[in-house]
Amino acid sequence: MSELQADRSSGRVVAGAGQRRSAAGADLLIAAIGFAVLVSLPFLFSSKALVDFVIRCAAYGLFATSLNLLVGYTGLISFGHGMFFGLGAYSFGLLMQRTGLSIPAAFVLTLLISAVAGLVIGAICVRLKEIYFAFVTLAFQMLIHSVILSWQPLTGGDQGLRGGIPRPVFLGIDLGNQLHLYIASCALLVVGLLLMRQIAQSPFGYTLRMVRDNATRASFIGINVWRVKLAVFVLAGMFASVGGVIMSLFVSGAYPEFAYWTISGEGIFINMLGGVTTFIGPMVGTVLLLILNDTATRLTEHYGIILGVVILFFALGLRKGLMDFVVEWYAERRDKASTRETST
Amino acid sequence: MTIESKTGESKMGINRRATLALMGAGAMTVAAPWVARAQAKAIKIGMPTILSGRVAQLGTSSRNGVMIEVEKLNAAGGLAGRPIEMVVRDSKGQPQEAARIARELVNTDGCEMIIDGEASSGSFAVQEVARDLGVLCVHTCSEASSLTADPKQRIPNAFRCARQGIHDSIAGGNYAAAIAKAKGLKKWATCSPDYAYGRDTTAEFVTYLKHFAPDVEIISETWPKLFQPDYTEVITRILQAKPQALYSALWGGDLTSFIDQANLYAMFTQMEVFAVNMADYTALTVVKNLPKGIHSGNRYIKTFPATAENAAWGDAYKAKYKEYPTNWSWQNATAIMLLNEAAKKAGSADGKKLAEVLPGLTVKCPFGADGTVTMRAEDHTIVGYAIGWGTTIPTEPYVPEVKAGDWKQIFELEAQWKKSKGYA
Amino acid sequence: MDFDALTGCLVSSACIVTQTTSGLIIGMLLFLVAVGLTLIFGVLKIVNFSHGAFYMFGAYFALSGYQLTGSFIVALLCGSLGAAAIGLIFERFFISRVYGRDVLMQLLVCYAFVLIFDDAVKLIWGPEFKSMGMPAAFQVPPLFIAGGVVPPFYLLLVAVALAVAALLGLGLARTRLGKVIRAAAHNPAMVSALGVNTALIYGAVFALGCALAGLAGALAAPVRSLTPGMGFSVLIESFIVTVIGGMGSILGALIGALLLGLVRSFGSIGFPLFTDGLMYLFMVIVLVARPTGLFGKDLA
Amino acid sequence: MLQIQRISKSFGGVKATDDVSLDFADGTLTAVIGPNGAGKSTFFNLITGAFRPDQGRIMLDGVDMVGRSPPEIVRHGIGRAFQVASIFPSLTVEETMLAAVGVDQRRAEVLHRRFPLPETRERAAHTLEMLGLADKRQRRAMTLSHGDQKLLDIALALVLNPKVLLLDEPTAGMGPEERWRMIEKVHELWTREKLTLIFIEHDMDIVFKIAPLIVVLCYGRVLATGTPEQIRANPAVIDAYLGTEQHEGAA
Repeated sequence: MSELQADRSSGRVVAGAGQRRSAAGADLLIAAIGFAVLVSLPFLFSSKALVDFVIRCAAYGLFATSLNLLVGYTGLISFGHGMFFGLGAYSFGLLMQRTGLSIPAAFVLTLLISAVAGLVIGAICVRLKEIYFAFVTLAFQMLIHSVILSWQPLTGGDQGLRGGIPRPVFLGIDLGNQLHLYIASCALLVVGLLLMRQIAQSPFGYTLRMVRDNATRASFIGINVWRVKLAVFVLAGMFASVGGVIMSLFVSGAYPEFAYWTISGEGIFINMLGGVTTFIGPMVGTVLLLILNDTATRLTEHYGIILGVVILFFALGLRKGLMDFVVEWYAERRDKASTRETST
Repeated sequence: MTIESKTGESKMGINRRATLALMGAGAMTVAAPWVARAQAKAIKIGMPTILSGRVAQLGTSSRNGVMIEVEKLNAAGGLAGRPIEMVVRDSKGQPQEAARIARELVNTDGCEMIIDGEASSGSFAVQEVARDLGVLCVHTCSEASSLTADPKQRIPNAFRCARQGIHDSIAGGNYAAAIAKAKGLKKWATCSPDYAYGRDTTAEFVTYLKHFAPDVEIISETWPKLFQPDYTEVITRILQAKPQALYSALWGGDLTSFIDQANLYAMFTQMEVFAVNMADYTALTVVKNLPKGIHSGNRYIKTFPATAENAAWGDAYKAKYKEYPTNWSWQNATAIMLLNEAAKKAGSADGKKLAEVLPGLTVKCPFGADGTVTMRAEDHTIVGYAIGWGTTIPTEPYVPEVKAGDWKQIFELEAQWKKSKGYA
Repeated sequence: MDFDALTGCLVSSACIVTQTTSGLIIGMLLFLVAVGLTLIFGVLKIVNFSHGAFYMFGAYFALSGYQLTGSFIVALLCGSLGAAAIGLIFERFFISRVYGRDVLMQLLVCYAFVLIFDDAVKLIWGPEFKSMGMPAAFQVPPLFIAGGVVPPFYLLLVAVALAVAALLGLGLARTRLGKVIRAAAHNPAMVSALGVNTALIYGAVFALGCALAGLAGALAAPVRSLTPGMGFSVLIESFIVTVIGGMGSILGALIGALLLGLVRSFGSIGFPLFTDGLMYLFMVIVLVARPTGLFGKDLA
Repeated sequence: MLQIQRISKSFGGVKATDDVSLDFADGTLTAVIGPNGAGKSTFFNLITGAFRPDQGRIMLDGVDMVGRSPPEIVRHGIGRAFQVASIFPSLTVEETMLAAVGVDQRRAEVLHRRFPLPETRERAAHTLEMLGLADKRQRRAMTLSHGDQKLLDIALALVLNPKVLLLDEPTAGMGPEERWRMIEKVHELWTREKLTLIFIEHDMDIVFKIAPLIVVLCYGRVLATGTPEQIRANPAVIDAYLGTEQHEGAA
């Protein structure tokens, strides 16, 4: 993982300790503003497609950002993160269809299910290193996908959960109404991002980085590496499952594709696109990928070539994600400006 | 207003430039391409379908089927006087993309109705969009019976214009039972793809085979995965069981792979084979060493029904697209014919009004068993289309004799089936 | 679950012969793809996610070669050489830029080419599936051995794969090039210090790996339908094989492929609806018991 | 009080540590010397839990450390620094310190707690000050000089307030002048922090000048222990070690 570290070292703007003290407050403020802007969008633009777009951004954004907790912060390259996306969608969908639970109850239960699944699978996976961790998570994902396909009476097999997801009104919120769903998705997104940001900035977040940088040394300052990896695996899985819940509400169903490896692949792609060294990178990547995907499928049926070329541009041209690039560029400019100031 | 030749790409030019120019300029400006544009006089019909990946043929031949009829219709003045503009998008076979595209087609592109060219899981996702948006939706590719048969699935604004597994199975069961009795085929094996369509049609076929020939026994079942490249283990397993006859719901490339590989084991000399999806030009023209005498249901065959209209339609399609139509082509073409007839009856191209007149509507159609097909009112699905079984030969006309299925019998048994499923 | 069928099969010599040979057939074709994958990983340290595309190219080039000449030998040559040529270009112009870089970057470049190659095939050969047809020489009735059925074409297939395995093993153990390749796998810096052109070695190994995948595609072309994206399921299975066998180990690829073939052929009798799941379960178990695979060395 | 009681460890039949018993009283400064392959680093690895001894006990204030994981042992108060500076390349000096203290302080990792706490910052600042890294707070660990990286490694161990600190060749890879500066710092640490300090050192001049106590390891066994005078006078040591190894530099 030497390259990720090298990229990281060159780019990030280092905040002083004093600045960081107020960081939590600043995050809260940014989150509040972000939420306000998102909520006002449908009232400013009467575009239903924009509403759909933001809901999808919320689903994929939570998923991709949670993956970055693993990939970027902890150095755990998971190829199976999509299993939690699928698990979230299926658990929530099934709970709503089969039990008479209210939406908040089903949501909490879904989080619990993902946490338990993450605990069991993570306990096995996080022992392995690097590429083998990647493969074993991929194997688990495919295993879950196979189970979804095979367990037809419960999951509906390849046809997915059909018949729509019932959405009883709770606390005056009617998720059957697209605008309500939109606001709920935005709220989940903002709260989710805020929580993940807090995790990243907490002592635990620094532990993650220590484990990524030098797991051996970390264990000799008292960090139980296995437990830290497992904890972040479970947490990331829970956030990913929230993404799945939003997606299941958006399409009003759950499909085996949600648990297929391609979802994990897209998550990694989003991270590379947006950059893994900034917290907001995956979110930027999500917006980029969705715009790219939506535009490319509108333009041509050979969108594979377009997408491929764009990926190559990022991988071989920029050699880093967009946000990494922006941050570096900004840092360089600031350095230049400061040298100019000192010289005059 | 010009008529889009293929996918409505020229229109997209403006949108593309706008979108590209605004990419990366922040969330506020990103919203701009979605700002609704003024409604043109043309009626836009959106079509999510699968244009990439292994079943790209599903989408391309569906689109061809639609376009050949749309062009005719536009030349004749359009849908209730309004020219049709098709907007076809690739869902890559992913249900969430199908749902997303369907929503976008309606919400952004201003499509007033949807022709859903998705395979079954995608069509269930599109059904939910139609339920949510209330837009007129015609499913043209999904053969999964529950889509329309199950009253929980049904909505007033969605229709299916495609053959159904249950119909095929009743006709096939009847046909196969006759041969089983004549040739004394008692031990049967099945080999179908392991997904909803494969499982359902196989179960239904077996039900009706046993209904008509009660002493038949299924001694082996194999369920290869959809798109499995290698069937060796499946073939040897079937051979182990030594059945007298084999039923398969494999289709497309999977079916041709299976045949090529089964040929190596001389499977077709050891048992009678009933492959419901064999008599489709995509498979018939591709298999190089087609064994003689495979029993198959009709998919699309220009010689059945043996009418001049059908033959002419098949030839016109081939002349235009340099290949024979597929099963999906006729289903999509029929959808346009139905919409046209409904628009004439309603005197309008408005989706709501069309949805009111479509139930029970009968339309003249080259693919009808009696020259017409009907959109059955009770469950919004077409009936009366040409359905039959015959045996294949390796050269044109591929299926020289097709024994037509009996729709009266199909209706009777279908009604019983619905009752047993709790649908009626 | 169908344990009766499985035990029934295990006591019948006809069933054992047929299922074992069918496992062998599935396994050997998979071995050809997987061995290229493992060779490339062993020497170049690249996880070639686009390897399935070369299997696809092999099949399509073989189809074109066969249609032009009618000779299956020419088709095999077209398939393997065509895949090798594309592989060489791909390695020289793109893969060579990501040596030693992040695994993610390497995967991303490969992923980009999976998309591009699939679309390219769609543009060149069309989106519909194709079938090559069995060469006349092999349109003969199957052989019966101990009550089991064995098609002659598959005998050829297994023979070719075994010959490739033997040649590779011998070549790496005995020839000078083989020794250099093994040394390069072990310590690239030292090999280049000794004055060996590593770029040449890397290019050659990548092309060889692609040629093997292409050969597998060409061998499979008469019995499998050709579609854009056909390499994907093969890729996933060969990944399972290499991971089970141990990344970088040729023997591991052979054993892994055979094991997987047998799991599939006997699994289809015992667990007909969960054959795929069985493969993944098998992989999870192996990885948990031996994190570097059966014959893998620890990377660290 | 750290008591090593008859510990042994073999690797594939080779005895890297052979029946070693040693007591380190609180507040002592001990140098561990011995030729290459004498088992010095293995000895450290056994104490810190990186390896588990085949037999024997390691008692810290009466609690057996054998069988505990490295993180647990660290929490019991045994810190260590490494021969090759082991740091977190992408974190800044300050982040490294703050995070290390954060890890130490939390019992249950409180996610919502604002970070860093004032006392955390104080401890981190104090440690950096002591090791002379205060003005390099904002530098990324990977951009530090070799010597500073070693200091950071020591600071990491120190910031956790260990009772016992193990330093594996603090002067490895340094020039003569740098070595003296480093060892002075180590000595200063010992006097100021009143901890039990054990360090491995190759440079005999340094050892004999600053270490009140010396342990000589050879082929996994304890050859001798005692004050510099006692060691100097020990014939076994002179035979086995000093005679041949005098001129060997740091490995």
